[in-house]
Amino acid sequence: MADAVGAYDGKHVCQTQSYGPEARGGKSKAELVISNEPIDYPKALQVDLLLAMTQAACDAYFYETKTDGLLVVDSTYVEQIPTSRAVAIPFTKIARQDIGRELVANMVALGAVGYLSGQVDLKHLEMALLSRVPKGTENMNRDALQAGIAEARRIDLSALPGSIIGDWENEV
Amino acid sequence: MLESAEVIRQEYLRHNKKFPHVWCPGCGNGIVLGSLLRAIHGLQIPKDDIVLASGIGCSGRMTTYVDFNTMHTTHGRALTFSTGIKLAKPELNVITIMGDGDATAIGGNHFIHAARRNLDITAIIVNNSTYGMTGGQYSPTTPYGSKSTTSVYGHVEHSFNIAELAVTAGAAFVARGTVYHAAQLDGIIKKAISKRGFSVVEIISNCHVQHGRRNKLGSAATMIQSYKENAVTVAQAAKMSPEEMEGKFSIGVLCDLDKPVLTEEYDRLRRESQKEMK
Amino acid sequence: MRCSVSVFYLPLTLFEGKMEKKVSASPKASAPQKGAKAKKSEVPAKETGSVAPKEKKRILYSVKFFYEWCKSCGLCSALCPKQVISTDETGKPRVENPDACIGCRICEIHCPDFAITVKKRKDTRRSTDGKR
Amino acid sequence: MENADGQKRVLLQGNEAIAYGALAAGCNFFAGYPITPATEISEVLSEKLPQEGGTFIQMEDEIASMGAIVGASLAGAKAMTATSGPGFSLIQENLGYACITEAPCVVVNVMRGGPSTGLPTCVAQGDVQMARWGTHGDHPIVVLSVSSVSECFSITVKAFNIAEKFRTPVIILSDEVVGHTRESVNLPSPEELLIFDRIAPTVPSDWYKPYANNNRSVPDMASFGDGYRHHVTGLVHDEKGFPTQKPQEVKQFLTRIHEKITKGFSEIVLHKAFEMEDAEICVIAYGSVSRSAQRAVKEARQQGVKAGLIQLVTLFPFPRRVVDAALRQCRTVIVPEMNFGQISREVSRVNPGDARVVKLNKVDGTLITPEEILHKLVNLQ
Repeated sequence: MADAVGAYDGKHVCQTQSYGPEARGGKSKAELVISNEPIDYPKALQVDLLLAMTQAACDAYFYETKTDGLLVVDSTYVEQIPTSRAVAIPFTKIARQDIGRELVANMVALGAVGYLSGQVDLKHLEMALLSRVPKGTENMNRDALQAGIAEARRIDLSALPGSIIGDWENEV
Repeated sequence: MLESAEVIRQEYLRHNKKFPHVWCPGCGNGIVLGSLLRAIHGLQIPKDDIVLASGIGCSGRMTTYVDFNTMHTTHGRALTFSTGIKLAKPELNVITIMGDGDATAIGGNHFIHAARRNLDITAIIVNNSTYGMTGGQYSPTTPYGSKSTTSVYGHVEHSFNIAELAVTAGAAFVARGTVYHAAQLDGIIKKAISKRGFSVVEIISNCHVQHGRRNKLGSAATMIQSYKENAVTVAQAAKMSPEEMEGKFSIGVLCDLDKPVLTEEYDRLRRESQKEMK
Repeated sequence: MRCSVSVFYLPLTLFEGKMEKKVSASPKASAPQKGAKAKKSEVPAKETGSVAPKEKKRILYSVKFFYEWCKSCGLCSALCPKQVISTDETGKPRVENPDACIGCRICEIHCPDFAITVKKRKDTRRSTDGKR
Repeated sequence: MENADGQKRVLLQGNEAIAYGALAAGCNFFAGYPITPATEISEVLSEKLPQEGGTFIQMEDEIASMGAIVGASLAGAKAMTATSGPGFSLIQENLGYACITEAPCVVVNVMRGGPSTGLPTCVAQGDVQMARWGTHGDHPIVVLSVSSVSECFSITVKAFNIAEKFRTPVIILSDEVVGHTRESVNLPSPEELLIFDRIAPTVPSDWYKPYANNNRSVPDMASFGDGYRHHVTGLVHDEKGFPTQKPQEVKQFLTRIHEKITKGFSEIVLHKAFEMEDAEICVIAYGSVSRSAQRAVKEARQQGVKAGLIQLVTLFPFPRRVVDAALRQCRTVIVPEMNFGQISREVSRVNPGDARVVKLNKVDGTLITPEEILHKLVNLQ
């Protein structure tokens, strides 16, 4: 996604991620900052959109989201969703049932997040994705991405509460 | 034809260096250096194409005296520098001189990996069973029971067999010689330098000043002559039982294999990677 | 610094006129002899200057020491198969009986200090330099 | 992302950018040993170097890696290695050899928490003084730091140029955050880059003195195999490269290798100033912390604090003039670092006396945040 926005859309992006043992499973994280100006502090200060693929990740990083930030969870694994301003899509289940490989769950999620964030040109996202995946897996990854986008299109964001803390905050 | 010492003196020694050299009277290092220079002369390799790298220790001083591209590196690391030189300029003939402590103690890891890698380098290891320059401490080749300045009650560790270590580590050519068999050594070093692949020559040498004196092995001449008694050819050694080999060592070529050389392999890899890019 | 002829010890030839024939280059005799095996010379071992040699072509050798570099380690005299080289009281090598030299060059290749040169010598040639 | 030609906009990780910067600078030899968080540099170069006709080798350890690049450098290659703290410790031995033999090379240290195995995947800046004084002896060395992916590229090119021009090892201090950050960057085309190669001798080979002094104090450098047979040694040596212990020659040699860096000061010392024109309080930072600081300065300005930032790119030789000017201009200087004060010590050292040098240290393996610096800026203004 960073590639799509940074290289193809021409915006400034900055992505950091956690490394080490946790990157191989569990609550690993990747942060992406998108800006029209050069980015100073490379890490995300407050998160506009948090994608949590596991319960552990959701619990660990949920508190870094903005009050009006959006939480997207993989409902296959995340059972306790800490806010009503959340989008629950069973990415892993979709990947398993529609595409046939659980491995591409993150691609399904990428499609959904790409759509929901409104920050990326979806054509560019697909181009960037296809330039990075191993040869021979393009179709599978494209299908996964499109499945994610299609799933996300069904979500009506305006129906969600405006803030995770509560609408009263905006009235103050 | 063995080259006259006159040729060696005139063509290969650096005349602006202080001679006689730094080694003790009767030291085998001088004999090894002579053998090496005669071998190089015999092979007619231009001096500009030879890089002689050494580590630290008595043998490390060899590079100062000879008129090649020479390099006196850090202790035990001579092979790492040689690896860099050879990979950066494969057309150079890289010869590395090390002592036993240099090559198999502090540089042991580099040594086995250089053998495994099979880069076209010649490693000459002057094995005098001790750390001569620092004053006669025990080295990885000090025999069990020997006295040294750090094993005054007798050495309780066991020693390496350098040549066999090199064979096991995968060197393409391994040979052992002694400073007594100097004429034969010329031929061995010639073979080693000509060999494509990692070649090791272990040379049993005398340190009568540090190792010999503490272990009552006699003068330089006595020690060198003892190699005549204790050395058996590789062929003879193959027929001897371990008991018979007690106190003896084999000399000659221990292994001579043809295996792919790293520089050539890497060339192939380069071509393939470039093809893939297109 | 360079090895100049003047610093070489030219071995004193103890006899003269006995060896009429000039030595011609003989590849066989000058070929390197391996280490300890260099014993097959026809020259009698303890040839001294006073004894007339046989009527055979003989190659004579000179053993020169470059004393500036010599450290008197004693290897040359110890390893010489023909006892050509002896040492003086200070340990310095000198040639005792030059005609016994068979040109095996064991001393030369075992000299750690590159201080010995063994060369063929013409019998008529004599040193005028008594000292070293 | 592969095509780095023209002003191509690409998404790169800091480590990848260092690898591409090295390639752009003409690096044709890399030896390394895997270590987090520097491994990506090796990975990229193992793929790219053979394509460019260069050589990549993974050695048995970092000691060997450093030895190999010095060897390659002496044989004429532009050589680099990359590592992190524990490997940096091992490198020191042959780094000293590179210093004394004046072998141009670049060493990248992607800093992680220490000492010892420490915090393999967490950020720190604990190796700053080690980069300067890690190898024994009083040696000159150049240490540069990077704070962003685009700097990773440009400073690596610069590092190679300094190494080649001054015949010195150059250390690039990156850190885990910079190394693992992916950013969109504009890579310059090869034509835009200024590249410097070592100067080879032109005199007849008999006349060549490998360590002779000249007006630059940087001797011409012949590579092995070029017909200039010479001796290279880790012992202190004379002009001809042979070991010496004569006090006069020892002094001459050590003085010259220090002088060459001093003479190149204007080229070697780099910094960036941000909002410094009218600053009354400033932050002196380097590496990833300088980006937190930049954010903090922006926010402080919004709150009416006349804050500024000096980002040190060259850490050693220490940019005394720049820091001195900042200390004279501002009454208070904040030095945020992810250590217990390795650069603030240098800042205090050059303090003419009347400025207040305030340390802001964080050693928990996390990046200093803009708020933490902002808090100091607001409180101390």
